[in-house]
Amino acid sequence: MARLELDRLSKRYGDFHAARDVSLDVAEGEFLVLLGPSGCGKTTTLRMIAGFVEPTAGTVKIGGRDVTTLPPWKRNTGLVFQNYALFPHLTVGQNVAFGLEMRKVAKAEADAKVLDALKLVQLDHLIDRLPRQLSGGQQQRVALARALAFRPDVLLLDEPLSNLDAKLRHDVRVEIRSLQQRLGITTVMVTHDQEEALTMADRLVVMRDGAVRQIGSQKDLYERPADHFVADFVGRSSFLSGTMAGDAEMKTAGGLTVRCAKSLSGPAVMALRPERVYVGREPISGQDNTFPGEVEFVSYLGSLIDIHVRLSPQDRVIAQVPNHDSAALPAVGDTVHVGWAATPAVFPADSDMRA
Amino acid sequence: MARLELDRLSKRYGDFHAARDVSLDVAEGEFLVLLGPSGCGKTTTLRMIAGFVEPTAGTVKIGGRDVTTLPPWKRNTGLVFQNYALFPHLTVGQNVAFGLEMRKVAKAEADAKVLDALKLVQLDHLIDRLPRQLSGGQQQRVALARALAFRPDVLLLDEPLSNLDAKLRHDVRVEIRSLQQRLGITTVMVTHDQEEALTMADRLVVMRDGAVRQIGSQKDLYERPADHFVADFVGRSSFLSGTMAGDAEMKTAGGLTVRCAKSLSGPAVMALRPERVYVGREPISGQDNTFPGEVEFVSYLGSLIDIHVRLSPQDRVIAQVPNHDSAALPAVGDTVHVGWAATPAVFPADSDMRA
Amino acid sequence: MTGAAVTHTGKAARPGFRLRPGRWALKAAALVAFIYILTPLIFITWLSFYSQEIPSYPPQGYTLRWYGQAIGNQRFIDAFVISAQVGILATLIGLVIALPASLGLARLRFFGRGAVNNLLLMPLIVPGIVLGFAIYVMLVEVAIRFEWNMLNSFGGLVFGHVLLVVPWMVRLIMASLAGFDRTLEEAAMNLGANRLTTFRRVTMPGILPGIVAGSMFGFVASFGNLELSLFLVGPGRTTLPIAILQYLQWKIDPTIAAISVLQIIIIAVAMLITDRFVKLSRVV
Amino acid sequence: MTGAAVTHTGKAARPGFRLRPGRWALKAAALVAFIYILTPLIFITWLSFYSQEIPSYPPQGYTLRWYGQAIGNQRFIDAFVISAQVGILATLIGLVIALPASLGLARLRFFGRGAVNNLLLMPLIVPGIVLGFAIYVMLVEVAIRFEWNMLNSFGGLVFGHVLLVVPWMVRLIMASLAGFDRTLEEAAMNLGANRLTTFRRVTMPGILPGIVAGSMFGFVASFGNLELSLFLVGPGRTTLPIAILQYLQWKIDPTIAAISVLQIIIIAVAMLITDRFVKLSRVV
Repeated sequence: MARLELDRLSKRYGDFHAARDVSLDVAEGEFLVLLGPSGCGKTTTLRMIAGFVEPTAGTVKIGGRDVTTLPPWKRNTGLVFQNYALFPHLTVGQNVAFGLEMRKVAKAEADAKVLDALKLVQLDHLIDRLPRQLSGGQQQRVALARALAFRPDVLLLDEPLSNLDAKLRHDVRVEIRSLQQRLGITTVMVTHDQEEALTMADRLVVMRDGAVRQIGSQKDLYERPADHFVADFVGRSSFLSGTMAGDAEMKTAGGLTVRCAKSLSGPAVMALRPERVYVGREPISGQDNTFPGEVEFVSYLGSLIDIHVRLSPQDRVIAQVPNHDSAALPAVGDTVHVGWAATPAVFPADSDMRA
Repeated sequence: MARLELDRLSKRYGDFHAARDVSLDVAEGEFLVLLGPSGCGKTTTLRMIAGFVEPTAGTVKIGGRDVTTLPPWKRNTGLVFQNYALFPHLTVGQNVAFGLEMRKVAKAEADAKVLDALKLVQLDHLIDRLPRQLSGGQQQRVALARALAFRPDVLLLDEPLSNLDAKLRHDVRVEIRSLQQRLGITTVMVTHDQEEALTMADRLVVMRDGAVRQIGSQKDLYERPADHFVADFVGRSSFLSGTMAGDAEMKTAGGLTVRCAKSLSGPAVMALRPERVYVGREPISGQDNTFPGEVEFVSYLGSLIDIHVRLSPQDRVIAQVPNHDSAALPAVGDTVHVGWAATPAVFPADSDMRA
Repeated sequence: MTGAAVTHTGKAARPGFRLRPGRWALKAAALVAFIYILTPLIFITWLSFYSQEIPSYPPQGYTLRWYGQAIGNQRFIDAFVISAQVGILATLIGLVIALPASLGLARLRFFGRGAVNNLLLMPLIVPGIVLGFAIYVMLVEVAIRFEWNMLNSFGGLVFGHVLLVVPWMVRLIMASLAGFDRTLEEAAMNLGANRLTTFRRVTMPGILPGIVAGSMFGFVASFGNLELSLFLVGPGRTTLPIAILQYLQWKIDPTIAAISVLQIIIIAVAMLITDRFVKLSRVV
Repeated sequence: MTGAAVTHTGKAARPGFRLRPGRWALKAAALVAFIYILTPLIFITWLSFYSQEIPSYPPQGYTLRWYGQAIGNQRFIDAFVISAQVGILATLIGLVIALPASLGLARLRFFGRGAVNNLLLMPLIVPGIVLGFAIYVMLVEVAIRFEWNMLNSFGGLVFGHVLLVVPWMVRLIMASLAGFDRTLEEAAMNLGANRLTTFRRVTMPGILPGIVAGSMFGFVASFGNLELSLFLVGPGRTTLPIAILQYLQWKIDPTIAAISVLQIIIIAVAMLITDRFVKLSRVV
């Protein structure tokens, strides 16, 4: 329950920058998620906060106190590991008591706190079991109880759901989030799963190649992605690539002239969210761009249907329509019209990205 | 390129039924997906087709020939393993040639076929590499080439994408699917990932506890799930549980009377697809059911927004709205109205399922 | 939950069907190896109950007399005590050296690590007589140079035996360390345990199997060693294997068979007890 | 791709910071163990170059004479040849027994599997003198009973040494099998290879490290063995360790040091060569 500040935190291994100038300010009680593909530096950053990795430069402050040079055991952070890391030779109760014992909390008080922590995760009835006697989901909750029992200043979650199966993952997400809100504990979670990040976070940090690409709310990232990478990584997009032709106009690789809501110059990429692309039998009125195209592929995704429309040999967009009962869907090979509004989601082409 | 028929295929280990009476008829060139949670019997079924597990009862026919008692090496199936299982001491080329060599194909002809197979997966330039020198995605494609090089009658895929990262998985899905269509090869894939199953399959088989629960197209499973389990496992649903009250009416646990399109008796569960639940400020007209409720949680999922509405202390439904630009979303605590059409998706409550 | 059960059952059945001829051949081979090793032990056990003094066939009757003679023989008792003392001391000293050395070898990267690792294997494979002579020479040189005579002393004997114990321990502790999940240590540190507490409370319990098995094997290797001891025992300080050898030079009767059987039983019991705590087949 | 690189780098740095005092202590311990084992070997090497015949200090000069004597001594040459022959034969026979036995033990579940497994460890830990005597007794009984005298014959010697070789092989082959991914075998069978072809083309290459290391250790264990051979050698058929022991009973001069150094070098070279193919530290 403390503010967490990272100031230009960096970690280099030889020539390799695992983290570069990561600056974050996590408010008391905030749930911050570090999101990115593997190798983006999110785990290194978390490990620098916990004290397992020594930063090459920069500082870590917890509750205003500079802990950059403190060893892990003097930092009072509660870390939930990806593999839970429960002590196999100790019972559930002894696992949860470990942090209290290290803090020399009196036996009676510790016992009460252990029970409280286990009640939080509804596992107090399993207090005398050994970890191997528990299911994966139960182990995960014991790990959470253990990290919370000694009231850490900051809760750190390292891909805590990645070892759970899909259905359970959905439930545990909601559980962790509501527990975090109830306790009002400052939390940093690391994940590569954007859906997990979007559902749980107060605020998200998208990282790549060790650096922060964008910080913001779900809405910020989705509606106003900072660059090509974020537009691709958060949410689904189809991309048109081309060259800026004039004021707020892009000429696509296939020769279409597309209006957008931002002026740039040079090679550019436009990101289109599939639900903002409308499909119809006639040219779409009321949209800044409307083009005819041929339906190439229709993908039935349950509640959603994706319609892939080819506008030119080089240009393809995906339109998403909700799967309503009587929707008369176009078939593969049909000619349809698609339309979308001029968008500010136009970025200089990122050479590292697939178009 | 042959028809595959399973007739009442069963496998028992002592008291445990790994597969019970699995009957399937896979047409030539069809892409069938076995879908289910871990332990549902899908892998056992695949292994019985490949010949690694001896059925307790039932028969396997490939191209009309009964292969039930043949060892794996006489079945002419091409299996792609979850961990790829490339021979680490052989080069990519030697791996792909293995099946041809076993069939005593002449060297020159085999070389040509190896090259063809590697070209199919666009890896002919890596023919002399060792597997450990390849990335995960490349290994996966070599495994596919190896399984295809000797023209198997049936291609078997055992969770072939589960070791790839998310972005790559999307691309490989499309690749495998189009390759399968181009070659017209009869294919059975096992997966627990419903999105994967929905995008790739011609037809899907949902399994649970060793038994087939439903066979059908994407649309069949999504729009006409056979039972509570399928409705829960395929696509997202929110469930109302209660008791059938009369003709096509259910009384929910929270006391609401809900109209449905099927008559049952006793305890029942109604599955509501979130995109078929409409939300508004006023009672929803034109729907068979409309109730007021309080917004409990709004979850921003990028292109979609989930609105969790509590109708009574025991009843909660989720409505999904597309994330359109100017949508004025209700806030947590608002009173809204939700409505939905009478649905045939009402099932006897399944005691194994969470409601 | 059901999921786990299924997968396991599925895996247990892996070898598949129609493999039965192969399976029987493999079982037969395991049986041959078993019999090969068991037969000499059965013969020596049989002999230890023969009533006649000169081993011959058929036995003229059976007796427990030789066990009485073996247990009652003061030379054997003294030798047994010496062997046990040397073994225990060597094991304790070996543990003090091997535990940190294993940690260092398993966890740190440093120049020459591979060389150290392979060198630690050497006492397992350098002929005992060579090793014994090498230690003898060293003690002679030390005695001449520093006038510190460890030769034929109890200390010299223990010193030599530590050399036998350390490689076993290092191997088995390193095997345990390889299977130990290091995030457990990070978890302990995150919960407030410093490095020492972490080692005591988390690492030690985790590698205890390797420590127990290493100590057991080290002790047994020391207890049964003949070659090293040949060079290092002093007058009136004989280890059990040497006492047996000396007895055999004088006469061959079932007493030696009896004392051999007793040793085999003691070692087998030690193995069984160890096996209760540590699956030997997994750790050795 | 970058991902993998990052993770690895991250893991290499695991031990974290501020752990330096602990690291040095561990390195020091590894160094102590290293020196402990190395010192006797250094002393014996030093002695082998002394020019004087009686080991004393300081050396009066250095010479290669003793190496010439060691290599030129017909008794040592004969004994070396015998030891090598016995070792190679025992290793080959051991392989025939140990390879299928390991497969059976690693892969099949049968009654008494744990017992067989532990029994196969016994020759590693039963005192050599006990084992030697047991084999001796057995051969005596067989000779009396069946009038088939293996005692003091080359065959008897090899028979005994197989017992030393098998446990090493079984251990090391089983360790290799444990790390072998069995889906590779399924892949081969799926591609059309029958059981035998699968074994030859896929399983064998996969467990080759264990087979090589097991053969190496088995051979070395046989080559250096004294206790078993003591009971089994016949007239004019002496193994190298026994020849050394006999020489030492007669006189102690640097010849034995020289021959010891030669043996150590041969074994070290064998280890290095094996280590090129198989990381010994991983498999032993």
